[in-house]
Amino acid sequence: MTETNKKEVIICRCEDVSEAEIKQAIAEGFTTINAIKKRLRAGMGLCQGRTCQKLVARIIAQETGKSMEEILLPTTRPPVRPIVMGAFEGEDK
Amino acid sequence: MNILDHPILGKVEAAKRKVTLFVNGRSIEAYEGQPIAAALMAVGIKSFRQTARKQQDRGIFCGIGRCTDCMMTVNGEPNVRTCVTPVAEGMIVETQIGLGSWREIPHE
Amino acid sequence: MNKVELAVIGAGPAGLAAAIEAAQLGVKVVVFDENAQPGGQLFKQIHKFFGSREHKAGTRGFRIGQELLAQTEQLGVKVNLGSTVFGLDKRNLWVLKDGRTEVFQTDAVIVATGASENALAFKGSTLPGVMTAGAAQTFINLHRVLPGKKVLMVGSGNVGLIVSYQLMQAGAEVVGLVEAAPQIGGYGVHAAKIKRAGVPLFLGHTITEAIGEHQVESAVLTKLNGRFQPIPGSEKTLEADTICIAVGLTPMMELARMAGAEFKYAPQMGGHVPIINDNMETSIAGMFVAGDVCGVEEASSAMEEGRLAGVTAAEYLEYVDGIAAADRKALIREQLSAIRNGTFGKAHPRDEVKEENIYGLKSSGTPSKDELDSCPGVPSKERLAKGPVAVIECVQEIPCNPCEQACPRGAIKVGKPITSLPQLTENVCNGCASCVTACPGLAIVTVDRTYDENKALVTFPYEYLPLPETGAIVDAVNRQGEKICSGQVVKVRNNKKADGTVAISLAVPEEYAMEVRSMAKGGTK
Amino acid sequence: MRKTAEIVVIGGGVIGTSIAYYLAKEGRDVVILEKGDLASGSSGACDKAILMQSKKPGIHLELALKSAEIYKTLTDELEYPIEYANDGGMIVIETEEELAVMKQFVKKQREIGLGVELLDGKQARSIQPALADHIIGATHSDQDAQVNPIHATLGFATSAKRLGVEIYQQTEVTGIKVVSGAITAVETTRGQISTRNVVNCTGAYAPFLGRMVGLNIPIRPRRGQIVISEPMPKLIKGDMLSAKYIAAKHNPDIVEKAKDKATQMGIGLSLGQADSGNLLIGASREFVGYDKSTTYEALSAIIQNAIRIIPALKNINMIRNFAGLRPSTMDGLPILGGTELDGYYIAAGHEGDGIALAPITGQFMAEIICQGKSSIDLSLFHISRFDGQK
Repeated sequence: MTETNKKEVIICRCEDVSEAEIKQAIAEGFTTINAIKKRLRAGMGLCQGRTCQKLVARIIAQETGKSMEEILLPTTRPPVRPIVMGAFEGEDK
Repeated sequence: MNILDHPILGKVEAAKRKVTLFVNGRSIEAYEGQPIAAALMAVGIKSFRQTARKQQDRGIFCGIGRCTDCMMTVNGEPNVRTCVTPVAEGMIVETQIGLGSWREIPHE
Repeated sequence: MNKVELAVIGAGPAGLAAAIEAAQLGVKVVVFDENAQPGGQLFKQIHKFFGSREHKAGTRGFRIGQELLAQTEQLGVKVNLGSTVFGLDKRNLWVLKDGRTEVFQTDAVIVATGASENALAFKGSTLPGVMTAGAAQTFINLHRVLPGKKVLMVGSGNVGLIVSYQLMQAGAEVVGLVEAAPQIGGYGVHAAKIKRAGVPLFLGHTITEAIGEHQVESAVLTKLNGRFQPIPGSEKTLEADTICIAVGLTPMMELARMAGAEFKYAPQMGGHVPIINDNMETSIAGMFVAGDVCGVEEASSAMEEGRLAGVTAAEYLEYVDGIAAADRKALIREQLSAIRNGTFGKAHPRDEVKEENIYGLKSSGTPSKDELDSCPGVPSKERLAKGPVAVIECVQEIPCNPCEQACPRGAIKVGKPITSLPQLTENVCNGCASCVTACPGLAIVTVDRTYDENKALVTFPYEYLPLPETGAIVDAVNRQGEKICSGQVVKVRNNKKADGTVAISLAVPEEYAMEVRSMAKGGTK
Repeated sequence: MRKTAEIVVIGGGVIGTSIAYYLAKEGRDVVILEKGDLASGSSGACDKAILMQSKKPGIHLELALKSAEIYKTLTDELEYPIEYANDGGMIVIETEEELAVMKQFVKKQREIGLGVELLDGKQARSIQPALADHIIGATHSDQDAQVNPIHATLGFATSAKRLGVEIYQQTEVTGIKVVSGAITAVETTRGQISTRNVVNCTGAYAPFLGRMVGLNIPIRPRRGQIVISEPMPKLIKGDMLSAKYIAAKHNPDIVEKAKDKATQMGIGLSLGQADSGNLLIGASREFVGYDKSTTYEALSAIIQNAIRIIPALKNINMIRNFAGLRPSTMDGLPILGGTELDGYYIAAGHEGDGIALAPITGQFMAEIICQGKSSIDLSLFHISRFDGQK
C-alpha cells in the first residue's frame, strides 16, 4: 500500500472509491447516488452499496447543499444477499 | 484469542470438537461450527484480502455477511464471506488478491 | 409453489413476538431467518434489559431469546433458520433454503428485518482491525473470540456503551470511548459502568485516523469545536489494535421497499422507513412491519411492536374480530408508550441536544453531587449512619422497574410512569442487597457505615472474571474508576437467580463509604 | 437553465450523448435533457456486447460494421476509458436443428465479408473452457467486441461537454411547442428552452415524446432482464450468445407459438464479463409494457439456461439483477432521421443494438441534421416506412 493510499478516506470499501473521487464526480455533475455509482462504481461492488450508500448520500448532501431527504435512493432489487445461482436449478420451468 | 471462560456465558464446553484448517499453508485449529473469520481472529490473523484497485488490506468489518469485506479464497473458490462460512476439517483458506484467480477455469 | 398463511421475516425480538401473538390467536405462522440461530440481535445481548418486570426486564437478552423460542415451539410456529428471504414481490417471498430457491405465496407478511450498523469513514478506516461494534459483539458473545487486546470505541450510544462493557467482560481493555457530541448518547448507567472500569471518555472528539501498516496499531483522536469541525493541533494518539464503530443504525428496509411499500425519510428513526399506521400496517394490503425496520429503537419496544403487528395480522386474516383486536391492541399500545416515555423512544428525536441539559451523568458518565443529592433513591446522612441501606444511584429517567419487585420489604417504589426514578423508603430498607444484583443498570450498592469502628462495608454488583477470594485485599475504585483506597473482600455472593451478577462486599475505610463503588477489575490496577 | 439552444437532444442515453457529441464536433450548439441520470435507462441496463454476428446481413449489419470501426479508436478520441475490448464473440449451438440454422446464417454473413467461422464443440471449448460438454459447436467471430455501455455513454457525454454541450439531468420534458408547423420551444420541469430542432433519443419512451407533437412513433418497450454475478477472475472471453437467442430474435414466431414459459419469455443466453469481473447474464425478451421489475420466473429461467451452457455458474453468486426496456420496432430496425415535422428528428428503436450502433447513429444523425442527408442512404430506417401500418 502506498503512502497516498493510506491517507485517503475510502468510502466504498468494495470498490476502493475515495471521498476525494466522489467529491470530484459531484463537481462534474454526478449528483445522485445512482450517478456516482455509474461514474465511479461506488456501491456497485459485492456488497451492493449496503455499507457505503449512506456515506455517499451524506457527501452529496454536504457538497450540493441538498437535504438528506432530497437525495433519492436507488431502486431496491433482489437479491438482498448474494445468492448462489445453482440454487435455482431443479425448479419447474 | 478464544474466550474460554466468561462471567456471564461460562466456560466453553470442553467437549467441543476441533477441526484443522490451512491458512496460507499454515495449519490452525478451530472449534467446529465457528466461522472461518472467528478461527482466524482467534490466532491473530487480521488481513483477509487485498483489494483489486488499490491493493489495500481488508479484514472483518460487519461480521454478519453484509459488507463482504472479509472474503477470502476458500478451497479454491474466491469471494467466500468468511464471517458467515463455518470451518470444516481440512479447509484451505487463502488471502484473496484482487478478484482472486482460478487454479483452472472451472468447467463442470 | 408453497403457500403460507402468515410469513414473518426475521426471527429477532420483533419477529418472534409477532409470531407468538398471531399464533396465539390461531394463525398458522411460518418464520424465516437467514441466520443459523434465531433471536436476531438478542443472542448477542448478554446484559440485562431495562423495562418492566412483566416484560422480561432484568433478564439477559439471550435468555429472552430462549424464552421467545420456547414459546414459538409450544405454539407450533415453524421457524425456518438458515433461510434467506432474498426478494419480496408483493407478498411473495423469494427464499434461499438448503441450497435451493423457492417462492412462498403468503396471505399476509410481517417484515421484521431489523437494522444494520452505519459505517464511518476516516483515514485508515478500512484497515483490518476497524470493525463495527456489532461485529465485535458477535465475535465475543457468539463466536467466543476476542477481536483484540486494546480496543477503542467510537460512539457513545447504547451500542457503543454496552459493547465496550462486554468487551471488558470478555477480557479486552477498552482504551477509550470517543463521542463527537458534548454528551453521552446512550443511557447514563451504561456509561457509569464503563466509567467505573476506568475507561477514559473523549466527548467532543472524533477519530481522524487509524494508523497501521497492515492492521490497526494506533488511532488519532481530534477535538471538535462547537460546529463539529476538528480543531487543528488538538490531535492525540492512542495505542489500539482494534477500533469499533458504533455510530448508529439504519433500518434494513430493502425487502419492504422492493415489495412496493411507501416510504418516508425520518432521520430520528435512522433513515428511510416504511409509512405505517398505528397498527403497524404498511401501504400494501396484508403487509405489516415491526421492530427496527420501521425506526431504530430497542429490543423491548421491538417486541411490543411485534405483538401489535401480530394482532393486526390476525385481524386481517380474520382470526380475531375488530373489537377483541382493538382491546388487545390498546393494551399493547399502552405498554409501548410507557417504554417510549424513556429517553430513547421514537417520540424523542435523538438529535435535539440543548447545551443547558448537558451536565452530570450525561456529560461525564458519573452522576454529579447535585444529581446524587436530589436523587430519591439515595438515603439521608442520618439513615446512612444507622446501618446497612441501599443507595440507588439512578438519576436518569429510564423505563425500568425490576428494583421495585426485587425488594422483599417493599422499600423501593417506581410506580407509574415506569420511567419515574426509584424512590427509597429509607426506614423500611434493611440493606439486604437483593436490589444490588437485580438492577439491570448496576446502579445500586448497599452501604453499611456501622460495619466496624473505622470501616464501612460497601456491597456492589460485579460482572467480571476472575472473582476475588474472600479475604483478599483489592483496589477499591470510585465512580470514575480511580483507585482511592484498598479494601478487603468480606463476602462474594454469586446467587444463581442473579444470573452472573455477583454481589461483592468490600470493607473500606469509613471516609470512603460514599466514594467506593466498585473494585479494580482483577483486583488491582 | 439555458433559455435557448440550436438543437435540443432529449435523452441522455448512449444514443443521445453520441448524437450530441457528433453535433458538437460540427460546431453546433446543443443541449441534452435527461429526466434521470445519464445512462439511467436502457443504456445502463444492458449487456456489453458489440456483436456483428447477431445482426441480419444487409444494411443493419453494414451499419454495425461501420460502428465497430469507430469503436476501435473511440477510447482515444473521447479520452475516456470506455472499457473497449476486441475479444471476439461466440454463438453456441446446442442442437442439430440450431446447427442447421446457424450454418445458413454464417453462409450469408461470410458472403458479405464478415469474418465468422463455424467451430465444432471441441474447438469452441478451447476458446471458452467453461463451456458445457453438450455444446456441439459454435460460430465465432474476431470482429465482435465489447464495451462498457455506461462508460460509453459517460464518455460521449464528457467529450460533448468539453465541446460545449450543456447537459441537464433530472430534467424532464413536459411539452414541445409547435407554432405554425415549426418547433419553437421545449418545455421542461425546470423551465423552457427556445429551439427549432429536437432530437428524440428517448428509446422506449420515444412514443410519448412523439405524441407531444402529434407524431405516432411505433416503438414498444420490450423488457430484458439481466442477472449480475459477483466479480471474479476471468471466466468468459468476449461475448457469448446462444443460437436459441438468435433464433428468437430473428423469428418472433418461435416465441409467440411457444408452449414453454422460458421460450415465451424469450429466454436466450447472452453472456459477457465486465472489466470489473462481474458476469452479465441475460436475458429475457418480454412485452409487459413499461414495467421494469424483475421476476422470479424470468431470473430463474435465465440462470438455469446459463448454467446449462456454463455449468460452473452454479457455484457463482448472483448479486443483482435489473431490467431494461429495449425500444422495439416491428421490423427490428431502428428509426433514424427526420420526420414530417420540420426540425423534429428521431433516433430510437435500436432494441438490443443501441450500444453497438451508437457511434454510427451519432455520426449519421449529425450529418442528417447538419447537411440534410447522411453519407449512406438511411431511408430504410426512416419512420415513413411504417406509414399505413397500424
